[in-house]
Amino acid sequence: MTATLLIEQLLNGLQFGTMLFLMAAGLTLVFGVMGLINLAHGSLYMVGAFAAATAAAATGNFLFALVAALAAAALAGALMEMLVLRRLYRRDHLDQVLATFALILIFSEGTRWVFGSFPLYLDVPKALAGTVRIGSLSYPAYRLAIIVIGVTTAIGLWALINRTRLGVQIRAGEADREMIAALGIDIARLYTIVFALGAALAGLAGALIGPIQSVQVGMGEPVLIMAFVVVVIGGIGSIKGALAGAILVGVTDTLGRFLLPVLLGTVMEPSAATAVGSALASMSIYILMALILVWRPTGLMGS
Amino acid sequence: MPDPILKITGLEKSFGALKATSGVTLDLFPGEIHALIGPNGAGKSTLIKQIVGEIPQDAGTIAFEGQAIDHLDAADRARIGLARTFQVSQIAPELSALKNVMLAVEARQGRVFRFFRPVSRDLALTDAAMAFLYDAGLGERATMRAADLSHGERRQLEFAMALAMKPRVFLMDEPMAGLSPDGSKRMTAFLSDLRRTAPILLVEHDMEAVFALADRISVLVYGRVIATGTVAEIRANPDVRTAYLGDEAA
Amino acid sequence: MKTLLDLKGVTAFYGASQALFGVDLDVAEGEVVALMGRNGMGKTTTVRTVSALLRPREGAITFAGHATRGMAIHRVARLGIGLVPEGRRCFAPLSVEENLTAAARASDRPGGWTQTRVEALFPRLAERRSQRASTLSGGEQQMLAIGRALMTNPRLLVLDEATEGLAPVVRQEIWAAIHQLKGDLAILVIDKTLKELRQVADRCFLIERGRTVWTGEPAALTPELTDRYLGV
Amino acid sequence: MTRESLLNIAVLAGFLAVAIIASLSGQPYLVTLATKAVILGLAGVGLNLALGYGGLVSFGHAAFFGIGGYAAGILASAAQNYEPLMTWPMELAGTTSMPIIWATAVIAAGLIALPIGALSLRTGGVHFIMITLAFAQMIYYFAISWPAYGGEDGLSIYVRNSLGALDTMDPLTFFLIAFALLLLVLALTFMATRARFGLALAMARQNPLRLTSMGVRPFRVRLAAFVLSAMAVALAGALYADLNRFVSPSMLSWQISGELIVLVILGGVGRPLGPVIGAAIFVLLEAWLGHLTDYWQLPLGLVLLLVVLFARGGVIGLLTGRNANA
Amino acid sequence: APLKVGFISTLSGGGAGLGIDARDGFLLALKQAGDAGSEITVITEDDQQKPEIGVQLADKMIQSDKVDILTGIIFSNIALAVVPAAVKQDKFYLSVNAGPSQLAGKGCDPNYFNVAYQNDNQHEAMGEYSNTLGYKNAFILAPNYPAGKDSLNGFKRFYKGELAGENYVKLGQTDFAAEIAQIKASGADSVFFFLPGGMGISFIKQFSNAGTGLPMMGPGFSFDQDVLPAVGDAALGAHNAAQWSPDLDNPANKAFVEAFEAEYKRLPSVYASQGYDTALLILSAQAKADIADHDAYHAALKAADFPTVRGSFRFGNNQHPIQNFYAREVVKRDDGVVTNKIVGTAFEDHVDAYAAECPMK
Ligand SMILES: Nc1ncnc2c1ncn2[C@@H]1O[C@H](COP(=O)(O)OP(=O)(O)OP(=O)(O)O)[C@@H](O)[C@H]1O
Ligand SMILES: Nc1ncnc2c1ncn2[C@@H]1O[C@H](COP(=O)(O)OP(=O)(O)OP(=O)(O)O)[C@@H](O)[C@H]1O
Ligand SMILES: CC(C)C[C@H](N)C(=O)O
Ligand SMILES: [Mg+2]
Ligand SMILES: [Mg+2]
Repeated sequence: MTATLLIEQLLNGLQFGTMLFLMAAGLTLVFGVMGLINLAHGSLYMVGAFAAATAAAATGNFLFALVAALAAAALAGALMEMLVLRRLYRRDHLDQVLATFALILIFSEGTRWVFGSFPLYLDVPKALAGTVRIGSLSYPAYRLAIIVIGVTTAIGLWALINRTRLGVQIRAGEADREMIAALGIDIARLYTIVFALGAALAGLAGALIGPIQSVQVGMGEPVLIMAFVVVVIGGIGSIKGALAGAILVGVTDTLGRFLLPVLLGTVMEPSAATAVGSALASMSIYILMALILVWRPTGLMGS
Repeated sequence: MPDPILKITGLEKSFGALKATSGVTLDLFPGEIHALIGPNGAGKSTLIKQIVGEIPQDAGTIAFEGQAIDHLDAADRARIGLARTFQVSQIAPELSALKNVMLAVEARQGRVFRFFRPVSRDLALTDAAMAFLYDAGLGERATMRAADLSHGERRQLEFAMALAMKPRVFLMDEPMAGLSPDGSKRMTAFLSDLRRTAPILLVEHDMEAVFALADRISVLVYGRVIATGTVAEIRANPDVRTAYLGDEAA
Repeated sequence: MKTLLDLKGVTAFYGASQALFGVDLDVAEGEVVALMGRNGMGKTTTVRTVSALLRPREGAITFAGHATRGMAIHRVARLGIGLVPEGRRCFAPLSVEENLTAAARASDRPGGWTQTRVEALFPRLAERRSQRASTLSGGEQQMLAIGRALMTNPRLLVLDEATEGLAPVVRQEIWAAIHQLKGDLAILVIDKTLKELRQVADRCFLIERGRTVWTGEPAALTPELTDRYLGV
Repeated sequence: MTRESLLNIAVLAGFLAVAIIASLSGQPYLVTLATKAVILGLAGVGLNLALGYGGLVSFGHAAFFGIGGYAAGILASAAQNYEPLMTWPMELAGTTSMPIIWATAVIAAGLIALPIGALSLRTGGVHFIMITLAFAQMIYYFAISWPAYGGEDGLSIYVRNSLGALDTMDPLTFFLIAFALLLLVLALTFMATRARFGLALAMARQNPLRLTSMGVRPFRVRLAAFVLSAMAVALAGALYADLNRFVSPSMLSWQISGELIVLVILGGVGRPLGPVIGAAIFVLLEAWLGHLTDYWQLPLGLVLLLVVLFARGGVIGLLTGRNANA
Repeated sequence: APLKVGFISTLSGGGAGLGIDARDGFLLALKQAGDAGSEITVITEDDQQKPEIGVQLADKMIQSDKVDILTGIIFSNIALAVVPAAVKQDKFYLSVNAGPSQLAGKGCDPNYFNVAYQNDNQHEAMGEYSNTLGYKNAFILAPNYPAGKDSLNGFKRFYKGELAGENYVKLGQTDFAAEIAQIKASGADSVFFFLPGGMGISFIKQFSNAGTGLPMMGPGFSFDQDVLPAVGDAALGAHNAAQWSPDLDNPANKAFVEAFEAEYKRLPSVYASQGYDTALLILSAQAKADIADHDAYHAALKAADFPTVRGSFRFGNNQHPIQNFYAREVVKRDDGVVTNKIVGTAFEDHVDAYAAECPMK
């Protein structure tokens, strides 16, 4: 194993992490700030990816595809909030679970109805195709771009929530919705905005991931689970925590897949090591989450 | 003089730079009401939380009937006989007032892991709970969901639960708060008798009640006990007047 | 004086159980009105209907000339009602400063409330500026709740048990503050200390079992009345 | 008698009637569907103890469902292949006897739920949801990659396990076995939630701080609820394995945890028969809509959505109003 | 005589594309058969890619719908749950796709026919053909589940070069950056992977983005018509092996591909061809025998007397196909459609590795 390989794997972990962050950021906003468990967040990710693929097919322009993804996901999110979720804030979390589960079914089958059962095509934009040389390492430019976008979004979002009056009002609304309304703030509109923002982030993640993964129905749920893991590791409602959690999960998952078989190879025969190692790697992020929660029951930056 | 039932020595607790309690030494004798007064944020509730084991102290020791109880957790301390009322009512909102109190009775008996007999048919439980509700002035509201009680009624429920624990010591955090004038009057009369059942450490801002009830008063300011004495002594203490009482000393 | 708030024959329910059976209440501009009654008689419920937190079943509520029935909570608040609710309800995870910022609304009249002015009224809040509201002492939270309501620059301040749990000196400060505010804005106050209420109120309303049973100036509050309706 | 208890009796009687009539009129598949609903309902009743009464939203109960299933699968396949289950430290043979399998499933799940519960209960709320998911996922991936019991391919039982002289392959007989177990577990949970334990559990859910101050550790009460709930779910898992004569890791997947939660909410959280009604509706919709269109999950989603929006307290809530169990 | 066929397949969720193709191919053949086809009633149900649901549907079809023949299952884990019980109840099961080794060897059964392949075959064929391509140091990759392990074992059975590395990934994984970095660092001269559906799409896109320039190869599943439209040019030049290809030169196939495109507006996949052949097999048996006569019907099926789109087809002793496997290359047609083209033959009349363990003659 060389240092270059290790660095490359760390970059891979970082990229995977920032991608997860975009998903987790929307979730943690909606989840921590609005107190809403949104299982259908993965559907918004799917909506973003499908919108991007459709727009790219029609125009051949990736930037346009990104805009389409953001718009479609934000719109879907706003509609979801206004038509369904708005009625559920005062209810038990469990009602939200059932409603958003129903929304997953509706979005998935709806998408399949419109786009068919076969995956769609979305390619890396020309400008970001190919690799970039960093020292002795050549790394896909597109993955680097995802890292940059992810980190920038993280900073912007953190500032929005912690440094603006809008952010303060949103958090106040989470603490006591009725009270913030009694102070004259239109919490309903505020929540629609927040939800659409979270949805747009999920859509962005879907669009960004489209060129390197499969754009297909059901693509959202595995990522959703990972994003929940991230949110919980990071501490609910904390943007900083989501970023830290995302990178931790990304790096653990990537290094686990890479290092565990190697490490086990030193104590058992190679083919068994590969099998056991990869089994352990599949479990690694869950083990990580369990350890963190046992150690800090509210996550890294939770209160 | 008898031995104190509760004896607190040199208790310290800091939140970051803030000293919430600082070298607090205090005791409570059988049969007495010892009032603890002091400005808002002086550390009274924090002190109670430390006594019941909800937050661990940084230093100092708490002794109950001569035994240090520092190693016991909150549930253990409740079981040996420390009952507390909360400054903000702590109730099970979806249960009826009666069931809230029944649970306190059940917990006192230490029989929680019983899976078969329905509680509603357990007359020993319901009757006892009912009696405590009447003591607290809430008998008529027994079957109402606790969530539907008014603020003052919840305070009464809070109090009924403490009674139901039949503790050796009461630690009461502002029991008068939220009660209407007539409620306060009744509560004052009730507490006055209650001290014979078990002594009371009473945190209260209602001076009328404190002056009527307290055998001794300690004054906590910025986490320190600045004075302990009889009602008359405290009323006359100029430091206490400026720090706390203002013109209510009169 | 011009009437600011007016309730006529208001009834209200919690689910199936009726809490108000016909409350009449009015507050004029700049006036201090005390709402009195025993525990569970419907004082808080009345105030909740004023703030639209609870929809009245029957009756009319007007504020500053607007009928508020059916209006959204935040719209009613923006008409100029600043609520200090029972139990304080500070935004627990937010700092003191953030609690104030969240509520801030520019005044349409000169000399509006700002964070500086609130901190001048309650210096303790300045000391605790960046502390989370959940860790404030009870009294500190109460000050914060009042400060927060003032930050909305209301025309009517509604104080539901605002001195509960406060040390006597602070309580005196708050009463002093109410005296100071008097005239500047109208105040509807619920409290258990009759002595103070009598000094500050222009008029009193007694309610029992969800009905207004008596209205008048504090001086007219005879011992028979207080004994009958307040138990003292 | 309250409306809810009338409804409960009607539902149980309805189940029995449907199964018997279907069986008499030569529609064995309907009996199978009813059996499936009963088994999922049983799992839901188990989950409801933690989720509804204890407020412990476990997103990992598939682990116990699957453990129950694998207990049945492993014991039965060992017996059918005449291979010992283990040879060390002592030789243990498999079995096809249902009672032994049930006991094994229940005990195994209880033993595994104990550490999982103890660790998970250090957290609360959403963290609890996720940490239970984490443990279930670990078990899931373990089952997929562990070759001994078929991995992802699963394990076939071929012939249903036996209960005395009964012909368990007969759909109605098997239905009745499952139904009897459902009644038993229902009765037990009903009693437990009304007994002292239930009161303490309600307080642990609604106000743990108060419970502590009364001298009872919420942790123990919750842990007991979690473990009992896992045991009931494992029993359902063992039956489910027998229903399908097959177990695989998909029984351990998070989708199953999710579906169990959905059943409970659909029927009515914290209502004794909520999960049973939820399971019946879910199974019916699945079977019926699946016929109508390839895109059957779309109408299913819409139905579920309408239920949440317009039926507070699930379907039972819709039919009987607010929970009277104050 | 009328016949009832139960078609249980994955028709919803992420894996739906495969099931839908198999079903569409199957129904197309029946439609083309006219009257003979209308004699056959097909009941389709969605197994949601869950084995338990598959079992329940099989129960339903046998008990309530009283079907004579079951077919349609795509995934091996579902087949393993359904098939043994179904054949024990004397129903024929004809596999349109899944071909787990358990059912080819000791677990073979007279009532079970596989019309597609044995699971290892495509991997074996690619292993064989990789020698022709001259690869000496391949990196091989599959999901960590039984079919994945069979895949790599099948490949290694015929591949003669060295292994630069062997890696199992998580089932359902979609980010392969870690594996790709390892492949780059391993000094491999080629990469073989079995990653069906979305996993394959993700891998191919990421691998081509990484700019290693290494040649890709795999079983037909990794490069079929469910995958290729979604990866675009990224897969061009990749080699893969299958028993069928859209450009396979025989009249039956030409007609099939044309009709399929006309009917469904897309190119058929290997799953569609398998579904089509399965229907043809049933039609051929219908022409010769009545389902009421189980033995005669069995003989008619076993004869496999139908115009397969694969050119040649017969059943071995374990009732799995003995057929050719072709090496295919991913190419772009003139009209821009990315598809497979046959570039060689990996095996002729290949018999699977488990046939010998099957006691049937
Ligand atoms: N967890 C905490 N973190 C930081 N500061 C805290 C915490 N808990 C309490 N404090 C601070 O400690 C001080 C003492 O609080 P405490 O609640 O004991 O006051 P108190 O005497 O009960 O006041 P009151 O009469 O208003 O209820 C207060 O200034 C409060 O802000
Ligand atoms: N959420 C609720 N649901 C049902 N009933 C309620 C609810 N809140 C209050 N009530 C009932 O309405 C009546 C009036 O309550 P309200 O809170 O207005 O009284 P209050 O005069 O403010 O009393 P207090 O001095 O105790 O605060 C009481 O009988 C109470 O039990
Ligand atoms: C589509 C194929 C990859 C299916 C494979 N034969 C399986 O068993 O899962
Ligand atoms: Mg206090
Ligand atoms: Mg009130």
